[in-house]
Amino acid sequence: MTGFHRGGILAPFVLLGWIYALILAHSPNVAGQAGPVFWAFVSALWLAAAVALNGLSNLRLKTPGARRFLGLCIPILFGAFLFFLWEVIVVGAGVPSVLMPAPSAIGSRFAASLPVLLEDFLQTFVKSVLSGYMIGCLSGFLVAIVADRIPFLRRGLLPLGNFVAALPVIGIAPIMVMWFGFDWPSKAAVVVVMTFFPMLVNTVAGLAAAGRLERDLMRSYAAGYWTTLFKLRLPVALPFIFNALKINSTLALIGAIVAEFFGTPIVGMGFRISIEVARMSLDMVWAEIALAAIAGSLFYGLVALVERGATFWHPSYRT
Amino acid sequence: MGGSKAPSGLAAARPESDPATPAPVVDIKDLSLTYEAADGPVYALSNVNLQIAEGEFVSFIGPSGCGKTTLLRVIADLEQPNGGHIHVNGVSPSEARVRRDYGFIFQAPALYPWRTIQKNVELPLEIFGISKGERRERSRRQLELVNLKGFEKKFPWQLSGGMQQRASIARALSFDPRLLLMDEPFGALDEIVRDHLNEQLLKLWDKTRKTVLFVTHSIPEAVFLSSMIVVMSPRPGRIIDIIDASHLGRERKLEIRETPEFLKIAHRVREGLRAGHSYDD
Amino acid sequence: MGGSKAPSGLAAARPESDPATPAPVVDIKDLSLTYEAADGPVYALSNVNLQIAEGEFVSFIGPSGCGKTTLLRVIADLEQPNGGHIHVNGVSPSEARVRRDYGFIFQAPALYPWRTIQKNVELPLEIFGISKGERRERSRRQLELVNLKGFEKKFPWQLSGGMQQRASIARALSFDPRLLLMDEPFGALDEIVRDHLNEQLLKLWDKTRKTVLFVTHSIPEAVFLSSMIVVMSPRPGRIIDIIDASHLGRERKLEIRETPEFLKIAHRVREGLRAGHSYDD
Amino acid sequence: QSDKVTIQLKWVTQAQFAGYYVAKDKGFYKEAGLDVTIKPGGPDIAPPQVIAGGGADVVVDWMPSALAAREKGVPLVNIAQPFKKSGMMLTCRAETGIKTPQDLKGRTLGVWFSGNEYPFLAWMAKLGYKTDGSAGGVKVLKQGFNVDPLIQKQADCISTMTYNEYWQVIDAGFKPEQLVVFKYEDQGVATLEDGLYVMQDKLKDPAFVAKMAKFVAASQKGWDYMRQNPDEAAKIVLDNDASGAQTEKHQKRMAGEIAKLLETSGKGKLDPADYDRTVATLLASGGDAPVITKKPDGAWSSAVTDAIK
Amino acid sequence: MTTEAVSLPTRPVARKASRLRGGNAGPVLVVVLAIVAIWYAAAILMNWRGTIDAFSRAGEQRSATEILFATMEQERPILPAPHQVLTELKKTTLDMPVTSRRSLPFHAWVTLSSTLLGFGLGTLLGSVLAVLIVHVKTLERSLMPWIISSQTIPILAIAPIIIVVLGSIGITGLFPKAIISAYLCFFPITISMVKGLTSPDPMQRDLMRTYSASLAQSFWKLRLPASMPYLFTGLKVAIAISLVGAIVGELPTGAQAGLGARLLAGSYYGQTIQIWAALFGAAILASVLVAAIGLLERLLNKTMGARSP
Ligand SMILES: Nc1ncnc2c1ncn2[C@@H]1O[C@H](COP(=O)(O)OP(=O)(O)OP(=O)(O)O)[C@@H](O)[C@H]1O
Ligand SMILES: Nc1ncnc2c1ncn2[C@@H]1O[C@H](COP(=O)(O)OP(=O)(O)OP(=O)(O)O)[C@@H](O)[C@H]1O
Ligand SMILES: Cc1ncc(C[n+]2csc(CCO)c2C)c(N)n1
Ligand SMILES: [Mg+2]
Ligand SMILES: [Mg+2]
Repeated sequence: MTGFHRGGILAPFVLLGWIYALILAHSPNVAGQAGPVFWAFVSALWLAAAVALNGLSNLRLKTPGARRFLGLCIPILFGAFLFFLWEVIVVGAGVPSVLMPAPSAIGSRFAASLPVLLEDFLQTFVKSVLSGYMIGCLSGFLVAIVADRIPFLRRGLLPLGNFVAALPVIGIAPIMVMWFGFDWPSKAAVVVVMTFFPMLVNTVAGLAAAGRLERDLMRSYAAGYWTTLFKLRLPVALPFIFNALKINSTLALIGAIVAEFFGTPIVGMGFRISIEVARMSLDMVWAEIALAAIAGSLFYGLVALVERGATFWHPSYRT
Repeated sequence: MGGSKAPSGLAAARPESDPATPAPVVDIKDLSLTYEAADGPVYALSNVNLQIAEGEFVSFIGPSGCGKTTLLRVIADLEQPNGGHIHVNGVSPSEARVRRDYGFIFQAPALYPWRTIQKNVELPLEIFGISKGERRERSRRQLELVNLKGFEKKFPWQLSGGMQQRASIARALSFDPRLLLMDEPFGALDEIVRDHLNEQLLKLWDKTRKTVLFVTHSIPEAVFLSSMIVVMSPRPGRIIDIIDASHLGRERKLEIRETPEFLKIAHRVREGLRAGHSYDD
Repeated sequence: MGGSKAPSGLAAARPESDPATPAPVVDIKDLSLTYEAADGPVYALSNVNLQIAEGEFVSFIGPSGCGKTTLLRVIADLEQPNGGHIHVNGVSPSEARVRRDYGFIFQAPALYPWRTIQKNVELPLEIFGISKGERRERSRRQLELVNLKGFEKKFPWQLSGGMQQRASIARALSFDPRLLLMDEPFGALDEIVRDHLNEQLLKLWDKTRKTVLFVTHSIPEAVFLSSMIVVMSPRPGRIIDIIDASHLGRERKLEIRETPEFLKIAHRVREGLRAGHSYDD
Repeated sequence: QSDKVTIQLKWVTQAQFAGYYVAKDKGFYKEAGLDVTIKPGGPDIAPPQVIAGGGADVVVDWMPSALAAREKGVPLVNIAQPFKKSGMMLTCRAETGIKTPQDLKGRTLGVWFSGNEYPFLAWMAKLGYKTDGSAGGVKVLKQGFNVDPLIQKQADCISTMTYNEYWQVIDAGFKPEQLVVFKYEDQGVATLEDGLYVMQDKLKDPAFVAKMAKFVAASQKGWDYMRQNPDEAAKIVLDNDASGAQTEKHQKRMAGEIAKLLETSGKGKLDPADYDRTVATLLASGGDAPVITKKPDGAWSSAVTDAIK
Repeated sequence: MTTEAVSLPTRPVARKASRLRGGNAGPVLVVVLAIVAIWYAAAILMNWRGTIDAFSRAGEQRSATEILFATMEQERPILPAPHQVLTELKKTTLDMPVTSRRSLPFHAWVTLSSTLLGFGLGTLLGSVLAVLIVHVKTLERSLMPWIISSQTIPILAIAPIIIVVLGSIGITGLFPKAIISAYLCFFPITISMVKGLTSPDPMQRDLMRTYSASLAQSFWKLRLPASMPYLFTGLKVAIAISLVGAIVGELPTGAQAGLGARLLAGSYYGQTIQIWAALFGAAILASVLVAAIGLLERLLNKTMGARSP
């Protein structure tokens, strides 16, 4: 049987099984006291889902549209499966909500708190993360270029660049609040410090990646430093630089949120998380976390998309 | 190394240069180069002496690994010799390089994978600041010459080995350098294309009076193209024979390959090559 | 694509295969391959039909970009055809590849830069699980054959272009495959080495009765080595002539290159090649 | 053979928790047949979470946070209340001209969140000031752990504890007359601070109640000892501080101030009047996300303190 | 014109000049001096107002030069002067036994041990994920988006939950901190290695195909060696982040020891200089760790025959 058949036939059954298990888990005589039969059923569903997913992803579709659709479906199905497990375990085993709320509770809380979430998103993501990310990545990049351009500085600057590497958020966040105030600039500053190093290291490695013959070609044209940089070394460095941009896209978000634990006006994702933890409103905490995950993934996805366009020539995109 | 830094005036004032003939384009004296490797040095060039006058077509032929590429790289200032003197167009190789005196065709195509074929050919033109319209025109012409019309928008990895090599030839010809350093440019081409390009190259050489330094493994090709043939032998790389072939004339038809004159020179080259080999195995 | 999945028994049962002769090593029917590119498809192979019997030495010759490499890659299961049938040793190319039926010498050396030359030559032996002592011995022998003794501990970038190519030949010979696919293996070698290796290759072929598929641009080389010569023409890549040269015998001396028999075949190849070109420019 | 007890503190090791450290150090727990593990807290530790996750038998928490947890499904019950009075206050620079609570209008105030904001919100609700940044209200900052915002004039007033942050402001060079303080105790919005809480269902087990009775009694002995020997208590705390960041001077002063807040009638009993006032304050704190929406039921129990012999 | 000289060159090889660059001490010193100069200037500028305020609170009138010097001696500066940090560093390292809780090396060691364990775990997890993603199609499509999401979860928010959950199943001490550190640092390794493992060019991969090499063989003999430049940049970033993770992980365990505890305590008690000293401790640690990986990279490069540029 081909992958498609296995995936295609199993998938609807698996979905039905999920729905049934969810209804079961929430029914009053199972919730919080589910027995071994219930867990056996869930395990069976797990196996079936794994087989179905595997079948689907080994599928070779003809049209690019269908392939793209499948590429979207698989992570969504996989995610749905994770959420299903989470819900069934939390509800079925009666895990206290202060430790781990059920996805359904998080979802309803998310839907009910949209205005607050939007406000927090604007404060944390749009103001702190984006500005900090841009400044941090740019400065890491520029320092790498300066160090590369001026050998004397390379030897003086790079060891000190490593120094900045591990300035921990917890240490710099209070200092940044002291320097830049309570509002978003201090969070952006923390993000700058956090994103600087990955960009520095990756750019330096990328600039060293061009091959000898390729450099010799530039030399034979008596191309200057900047010409060689723009026409050869930066293109070769791009895969490295994009790695840094990707790593930083998630790091920036963590940095900004954590920095808000150390003093902020009363808005922001980190602020909300810290106060809702104390109120034991874990559903709201997870709603914010979900927001962070969505925003971060989209951000990452955007960077990855640009990467694909800019480094299409790299072997990793040429299968 | 010190010698190569001598002021450019010195070259013209050297006693052995006849004031009637122009200063040589390439002037090499006692050149040696050793590659340092972890397991001991490799003597790539040893006491090489060579003078190439303007407008000559010089072929280098010799066993694999004898130092042909290395010699071309020294002339192009891509490698620093350990000893001896070298002048290119009367100045040090590095000055010549900075003046953009030459074009280099490497043994491997060295195309940039993020550029289309056309953009690869236009690369030197971009660097030399030539206008966009002119670049288009020149790359079009060169790609046509090497028979790559229709492949302008392809990326290097979408071309066959021979096509990539032709693209790299087009790239070097595009900016019309006075001195051409060509390292086995036609190695991956079939006989027909090769003959065609040989003729084109000869025409170009005759018309523009360029100086060409040409590495090849094909004896007929060397004899057909050259006004002078340099035979080398390996480890340490030395010149063992320099054959004058200028009496074959500047305008040659493919047919001269059957003439006794031609065959005589070819024979001498083959003998030299064989001698170089006896040294090796 | 579906056909290539047919059980291996089918190949022997095909009506057109004469029960007296053994099943062909390579059996290609109506093969086509199109590369999809952003700016439209490239028809690399079109309706190729070819049967190669065990123990044959087949040379492929054709203009640059006509699909020689592509054809070898299809046989090696490195490229999936769009249409037609192909069997290698009676099974699909992918089965043959998994069985390690062949050795492939690529057009470029493809040495791993982090391995020394010796380690590069030993790579397939490592993968096939051959003991260390035996690996040493075999790599030593092969490196000696291609005249790279003394360079075992060097890294690829410390070798000249021709030396790298020789290392890649040693690598493919080291594990003694029944079927050899060689894509312009001698392109970067000088005449003397080339003649030497040609003789060695012929000896090896005669002794071991390997089947060899050999891409070359040199007509004399093709005629000298082959029992059969396939002439191709480009875009779309087709076979335009198949020339039998088995009557030159299996044991050949370099001298046969002067015989009229030899020159006749060479002439026919050249004509085919020229015809392929007329199509192109 | 001694009973194991794990207690989770609300904050880092400091004289605020001297009673427990003294009781352990002086062997009061051992005498009572207990083997006590003290887990220090910190800004990122929510004691209700720890106890719900089974990480402790008993926790020190402030009542607003405990009641919030109770409403969210962690049935915490107050079994003893060693702290009678609240030590929280708002400290302002005198130069800002703030003299009375009415002067706070339009000012920038540093507030501790994480469950400690409710008395403040109740107070502001009482004064009729909005806290969401709208006109005619006060501007609220989420204050970090230290007093820098006051010193660097980023805020007009900040939250302080009588026993801790206030003295840091003094150490920074302010004279008491350069400061204006508003004690929550005086503003009638005080809520109960450091109390001991356990999970409700555990109280059904008489053995557990007996164990807790021994624990509370021994802890009270520790508190009594500390009240009489604040300096020695401070030293004991210092010995237990793994971070090595506390200073003796500061801890001694803290011990002295803590002593003023303690319940002195004995046994650490909760006064129901204090409890009622706390609940009333929390219900009055209002806003769109009130900490508790209804009067809690069964949130404290005298079972343990009653069982102390 | 022909020459037949066969003598081998006897001249010394003149390509060693580039090796003389050996010591980085000079350039580092110059850059450090420049930074120190800028730092002093910044310290004076930033502390100026605070110093004036401090004097005026004390009721003293001072001349500009006195203020100038006082800016570099503040107890709670906005930016401490370099010598203040150095003095504090010296005090907490040299003037104190390493076993003391006030010794910075003691805390650095605590952090280092969880950093290294976390880095080890993270590298393992990161590599395993990368290998799976590169080899198993299902995982590439389904896992990657969730790995990314996992990295957007603010660690400080879930760290306490991790600690509590691990604590409730009896895992305490080094391990929970290392888990948090690993959680943060595996991501750069995964990203870098996925790129590195897919970086061999098609012909190098085809060679393996012609040998019908197993996945494991292609991995060990081609993909892994080819991924080295990417892997090492990933490792450098990861070890720095793993240090940050270890420090973050120290907070929810009550910040008992380690550089995180120093930072927190310093910030909690407003000991700015102590924060800076701890920050420097962390940064020095990071530099050493990154440099160690750089050294490893260079050693490996040598055996892998990379040419010096
Ligand atoms: N970078 C290097 N490091 C060390 N040795 C080198 C290096 N480059 C070349 N060599 C050695 O120098 C010698 C001459 O090499 P070169 O490339 O000049 O040969 P060639 O004549 O061009 O050969 P081919 O015809 O094979 O290209 C060879 O023995 C080679 O091993
Ligand atoms: N990956 C690819 N993508 C798109 N087109 C390709 C690709 N590889 C090869 N081609 C095209 O297929 C045709 C045949 O290429 P192939 O490499 O087989 O030629 P060849 O006969 O080996 O030429 P040469 O003698 O120059 O090596 C060429 O026109 C080339 O442009
Ligand atoms: C993040 C955070 N900030 C402040 C407090 C308030 N607080 C509660 S107990 C205590 C110790 C007294 O010095 C302090 C300051 C908190 N709980 N959490
Ligand atoms: Mg060469
Ligand atoms: Mg080819």
